[in-house]
Amino acid sequence: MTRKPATREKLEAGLKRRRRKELAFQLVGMLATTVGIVFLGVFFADLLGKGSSAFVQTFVKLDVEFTEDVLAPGGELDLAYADFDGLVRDALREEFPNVSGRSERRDLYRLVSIAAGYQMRDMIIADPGLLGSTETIWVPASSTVDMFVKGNIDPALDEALRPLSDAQLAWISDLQSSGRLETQFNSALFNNGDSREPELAGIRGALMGSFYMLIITVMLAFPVGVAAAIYLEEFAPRSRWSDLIEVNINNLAAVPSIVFGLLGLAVFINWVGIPRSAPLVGGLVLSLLTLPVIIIASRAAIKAVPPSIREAALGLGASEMQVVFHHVMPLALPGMLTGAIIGMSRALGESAPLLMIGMVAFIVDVPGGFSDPATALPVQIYLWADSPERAFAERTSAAIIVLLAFLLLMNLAAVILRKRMERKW
Amino acid sequence: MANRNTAIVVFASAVVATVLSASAIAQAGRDYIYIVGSSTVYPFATVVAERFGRGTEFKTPKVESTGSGGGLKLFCEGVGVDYPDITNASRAIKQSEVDTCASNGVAEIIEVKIGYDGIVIANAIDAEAVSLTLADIFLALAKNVPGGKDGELIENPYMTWADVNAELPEVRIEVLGPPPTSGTRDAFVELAMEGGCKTVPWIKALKESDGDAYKAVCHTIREDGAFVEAGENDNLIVQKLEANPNAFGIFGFSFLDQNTDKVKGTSVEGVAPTFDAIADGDYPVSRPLYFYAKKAHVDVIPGLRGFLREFSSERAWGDEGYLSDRGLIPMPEEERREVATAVRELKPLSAAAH
Amino acid sequence: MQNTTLILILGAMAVAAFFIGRGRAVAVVGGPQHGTDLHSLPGYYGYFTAIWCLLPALAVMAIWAVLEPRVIVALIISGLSEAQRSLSPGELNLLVNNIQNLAAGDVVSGDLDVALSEASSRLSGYVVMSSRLLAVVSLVLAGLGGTIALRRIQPDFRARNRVEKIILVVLIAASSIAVFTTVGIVLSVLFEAIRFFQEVSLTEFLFGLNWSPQTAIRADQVGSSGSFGAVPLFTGTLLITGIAMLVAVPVGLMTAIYLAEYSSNRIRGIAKPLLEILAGIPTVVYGFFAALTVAPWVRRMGESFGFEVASESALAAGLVMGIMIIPLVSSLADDAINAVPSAMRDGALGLGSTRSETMTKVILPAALPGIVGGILLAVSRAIGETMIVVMAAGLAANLTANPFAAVTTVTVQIVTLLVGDQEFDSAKTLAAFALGLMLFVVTLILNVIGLNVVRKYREQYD
Amino acid sequence: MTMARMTDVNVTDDQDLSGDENKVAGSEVPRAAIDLPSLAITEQITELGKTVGEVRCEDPYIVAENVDVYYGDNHAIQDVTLEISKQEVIALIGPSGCGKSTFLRCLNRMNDSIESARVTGNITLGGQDIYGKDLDPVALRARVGMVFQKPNPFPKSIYDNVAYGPRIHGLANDRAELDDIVHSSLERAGLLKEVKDRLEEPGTGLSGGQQQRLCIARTIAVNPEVILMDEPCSALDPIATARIEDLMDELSEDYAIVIVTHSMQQAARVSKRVAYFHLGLLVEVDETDKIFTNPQHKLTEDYITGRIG
Repeated sequence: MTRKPATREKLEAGLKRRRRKELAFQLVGMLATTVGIVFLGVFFADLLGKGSSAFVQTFVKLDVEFTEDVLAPGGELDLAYADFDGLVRDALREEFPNVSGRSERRDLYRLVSIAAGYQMRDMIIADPGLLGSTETIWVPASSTVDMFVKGNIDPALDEALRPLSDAQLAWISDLQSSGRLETQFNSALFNNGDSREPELAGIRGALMGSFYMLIITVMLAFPVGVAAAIYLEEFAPRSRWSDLIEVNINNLAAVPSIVFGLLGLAVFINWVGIPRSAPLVGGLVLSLLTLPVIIIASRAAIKAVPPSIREAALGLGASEMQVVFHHVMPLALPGMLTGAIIGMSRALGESAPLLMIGMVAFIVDVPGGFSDPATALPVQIYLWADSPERAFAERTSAAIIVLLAFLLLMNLAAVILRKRMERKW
Repeated sequence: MANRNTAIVVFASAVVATVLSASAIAQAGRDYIYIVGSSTVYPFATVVAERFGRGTEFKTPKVESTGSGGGLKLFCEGVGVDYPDITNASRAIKQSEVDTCASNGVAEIIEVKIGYDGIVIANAIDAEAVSLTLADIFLALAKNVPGGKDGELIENPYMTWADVNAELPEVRIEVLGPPPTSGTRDAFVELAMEGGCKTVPWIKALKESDGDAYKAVCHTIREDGAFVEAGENDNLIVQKLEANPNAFGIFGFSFLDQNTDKVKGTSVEGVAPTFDAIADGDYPVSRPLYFYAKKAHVDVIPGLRGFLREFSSERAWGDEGYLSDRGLIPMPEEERREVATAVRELKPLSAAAH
Repeated sequence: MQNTTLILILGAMAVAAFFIGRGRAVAVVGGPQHGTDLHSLPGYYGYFTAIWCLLPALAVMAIWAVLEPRVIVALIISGLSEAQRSLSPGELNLLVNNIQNLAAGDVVSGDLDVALSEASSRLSGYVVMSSRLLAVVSLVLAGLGGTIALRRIQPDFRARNRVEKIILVVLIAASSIAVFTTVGIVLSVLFEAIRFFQEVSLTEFLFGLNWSPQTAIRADQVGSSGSFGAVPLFTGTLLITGIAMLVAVPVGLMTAIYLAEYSSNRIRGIAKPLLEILAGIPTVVYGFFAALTVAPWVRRMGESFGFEVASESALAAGLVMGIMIIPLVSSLADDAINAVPSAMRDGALGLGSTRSETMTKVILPAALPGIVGGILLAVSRAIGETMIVVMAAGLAANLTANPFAAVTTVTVQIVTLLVGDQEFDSAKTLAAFALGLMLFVVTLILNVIGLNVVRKYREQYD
Repeated sequence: MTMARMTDVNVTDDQDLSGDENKVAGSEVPRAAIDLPSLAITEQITELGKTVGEVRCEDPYIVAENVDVYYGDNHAIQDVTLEISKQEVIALIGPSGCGKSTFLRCLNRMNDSIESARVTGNITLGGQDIYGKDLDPVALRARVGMVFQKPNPFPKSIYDNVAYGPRIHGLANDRAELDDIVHSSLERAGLLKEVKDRLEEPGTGLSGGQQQRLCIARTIAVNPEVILMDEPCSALDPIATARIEDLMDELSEDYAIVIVTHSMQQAARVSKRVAYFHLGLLVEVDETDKIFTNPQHKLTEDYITGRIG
């Protein structure tokens, strides 16, 4: 009791300063948390701003006459030599009868994508009866027109500096005023493989490539990872070998992914002899990459199962294997699945190792199997980011949006699973 | 029972996966054309590949962008499905490469010259326009430059463009250019650097007396940071120039053509890099583009003959062809006809040609 | 017969074997009422039979899948004319490819000659024969295996132990894959690295101050000097990693503290998954963002303050990388903070500490080993990060500590050296493997230290 | 007797319950919130409703009036009124989950750190409202120290453990003064003799009983007015427990001590008064002797004789 009055005084004296410090500390914490979230917001806003316009594409309405003179000059339709582009040119001349002169006409033809010719061809293949008839169809405009309509080309710029001539601008506004030019949903983006024509380019090929790789990854990494986790957590004796495995797994989880690419190049391509660019190689590399993630998550899930359950089962005379497969596995499964999903989402976004194994290539055909040449979605992003055509910039962002959408869905699934799993014992 | 089933499913899927991968390896036939090579030719080759794939029953060729040097290296490793059928190059094949090819059994190579490409030096659209001479370029970028007296070489001391030539602006020399694996670098060194190098009389004399020393002087680019090897990602260079108005970039004309509103070409020896100036040969830094095909693969790899024909057709590389839209500068009509005929006949490169 | 069909049939056989085996086990002891006479549950006898039915057949299929193409190609070649057989291996390979394409019904090039179509029909014949043979062999094996297993079923046969033994072997095999992966990584970079060190001395590589790997790729090309001193790469990597850590550690740590100590459950429930998204964004996307948005911004900011900023400054790459690593640091710090028993916190609060005093004076010191371990893991992640630096950092190997200058990193050099020029014999490409080995060793050391620190610390409170 | 007490306690309506809008009267407790063991007992509680015995004391220092605590929807403490004087040891007893620890933690606002916890009612310390807006819980906790169930020395040296409180509160002007505080606190906690040669060794290296005395030393180093003890001996062996109990006896001369305990023997040994909690209700408060010899309430009697618990 001797020191009491002094204590109170001293205590009160320091309080104000301490409260200020407390507040400052809390503010710094709040700020730090906000930094990350604000960055995320800026990032998504930037991305959506850049990429959302790629989900629509400018189309031009043409009255195309499937004349026999153009398509079948010899009297018989030969798909390989029929001049479908000629149909489009005729239709455009029909629309603008006043355009004369070779270079002016060339300018006119450039308003419409070369995809228009392919479209005609597909129509004729689907219905040969069209020959001789006239159809009104929407065909994609060329990427420069598309860029202009989306406001990415400044009409005030000097004519020599912009990709569209004054005459082309006039035609575009004519088409717009007669309702023959409008933007529609860009289905090509989802239906096509890669292309050098931005209006034809799509992410289907890359998505399928990613899909095949993920299938291999799921089928290899998940069962192997779960099996390894069960062994290490439930059966492994404390030995050098299990210590070695343990250290290895933890280390592999943090080995740079590009090193796995070197592994893929040396082992799967140069030694086993699997062709370059095949989803098979990519899938194998990604499996090895995700394996430690799945093992670690699965082990955590197994660890979370309380020992009392094991003891109860063992006490009833179950074998260790029965304990694991009857009690531990079912309880740990949601955790294992969460780990698998997180591993998969990491694999889906991975690109560095794929650079090493020849997946950076121009591949138009949508891959149909595990050994067809393919790219992956992140690699496609890397490639498009490098394309000279302006219209690829927005498509790069659009591809990123699609990729992120998949990743967010996977993360969401993981979060939901984890929520359901968070059972307290 | 449910838990037992999960275990079974887990193991069954592992088994199925193994078998699937195994059977995938078994299917070894290659039914598509495999192209590697120059990143400068890549945009043209991919367009042709795509049109070819869409217009015929064949699969679209697979095109990897590996750089001219890397491409030729892969190309020359041998004959067979594991090796590329075609390599693109932004320079002619060298005798040493022909020899490597031959020693690996790649005997008959079809050379196809497809057109010209100007190598432009460009900076951001709103940066100051400058006009360079070849000598300026050499002095700004060479590792060693002539010193005060004849025969003396000093380490490149020039830090700003004004140090090189008083008429140029006083900004730090910063040039983003391709690495040596790229044909663009080869061509730039040969045409621009050597061109400027030759303007120094004693170096020119050196060419006769000591060819190697001459090359070492003229072809070596400085390594002190003024020349930034920016990889082969030309599009990123354009974007970096846009962000940095003091920097210059070295890349193919097609990239300038696609980005006229972002970057502008620098005049070299008073000639601006335009389509016509390059086609006429007025612009000093332009080089032919090529691709090389293995004769042994023709008629064995599905579609290869057709692809060669497509590439050498008028609708592709003609004056009005779709490649000119992409910035490829066509050869004169006569030369085109000549090359096209040679391609049709699959005339291999004669050893004496180079 | 298609492989998938075969697998389905084998699967069906395995299921049948299971039921037969189980039934037989029950029958052996004279009905279900005598089930207790069996050593194991009847189901285990079923599993035992099924495994014996399936495993040998699948093993044969796997071996078949590896050998079949080779054997068929050899057969095809032996059936070719003398002239064709004397072709060079490459041409022969092309010819076989053409025959395969023809047989597969794909489009072929060139005119169909008789010999070719004859060879292709022979090929188709072989393929059909091979798959029939495989079907017969594997089905017979399946039947045989099942029968043998069935015959062994006796009341005292320890089926459960047998089945469990097999499962255990499978589990051990699965867990060994991690070791083989490490061995594979080491082997795949080691040999090339050793070849590199035969050309360039280890001391020059480790201590040389000049990195300019652009040796001439042909005899008649003048490259650059071709020096392989990796110090500028290490310093460049460290510079970018350092910047990333300067961003990630304070922000990540304070975020973890705020979320653990101050925020309400609701805010934590929202902020944590949001921040985890940052960790899930693919690095190629970060690279795109760093190169096109952050780098120009850094440049503008720097120049408005009068600094000279390279267009691919270390700062831009480092900043973005730091943001990427924030969630990693914050979740590891969160783990470490949560591992400190709440009694510590109560004790400090009970003495009248403010929350910040509790945190800085009691909990953080206690959690420090865990946090340090987490930061080491984050450092190793930053060192190995590739796409961000490939897209946003330069290739200029400057030996500098200036964050506004362009530097290059180990991973950038690996990509540049390997993408674009894949031959395997110049010092230039071999250097990539030497760098890969360095990267592996350095991250290995960091990980081992980091993991040990984390683990040791965990055990303290467990 | 019971009726008289009830009227005595019934002062709620006149009290100034600042910020106390959600107050739920004892009789309106949602049934579902309480897990009652049997209907018979429920009826007894509702019938009696209010605390029996003597909740008031002479010279009260801590006054809790009509305190309710909620954890989310769970009504953990219902309408508890209790006075504690400055120089007494009061023991809070009752079966697990009865709310005695919760009530204890209200007295130095340790419940603040539990997000879902909500405290209503009025608690004053020396006349000052401890839930008042102008009161800093930090200052409060310096005045009302706390010793926890499990010994929880910080992972620091013995010296730093004891010096921690004086340091953060700035109680010592210099090192000598700090040394003085540390020594006298260890001495009062009866630990100085055992540890004076190893003050720089970690506090976590001591035995359980020593650790708990270290925690007590740490608490008294701040020189509090009240010490709250939450089952301080439950993790200790009988010998260590005896030492702590002796210590409490000494300390009770200077400090008010509120102790939560499961051990009725301990309560009988150390306390002057005992408060019996049951299901969030304060059932009975009285002199220790009286409670253990002649409990008024049926529930108290059941507990003491071992029928509940």
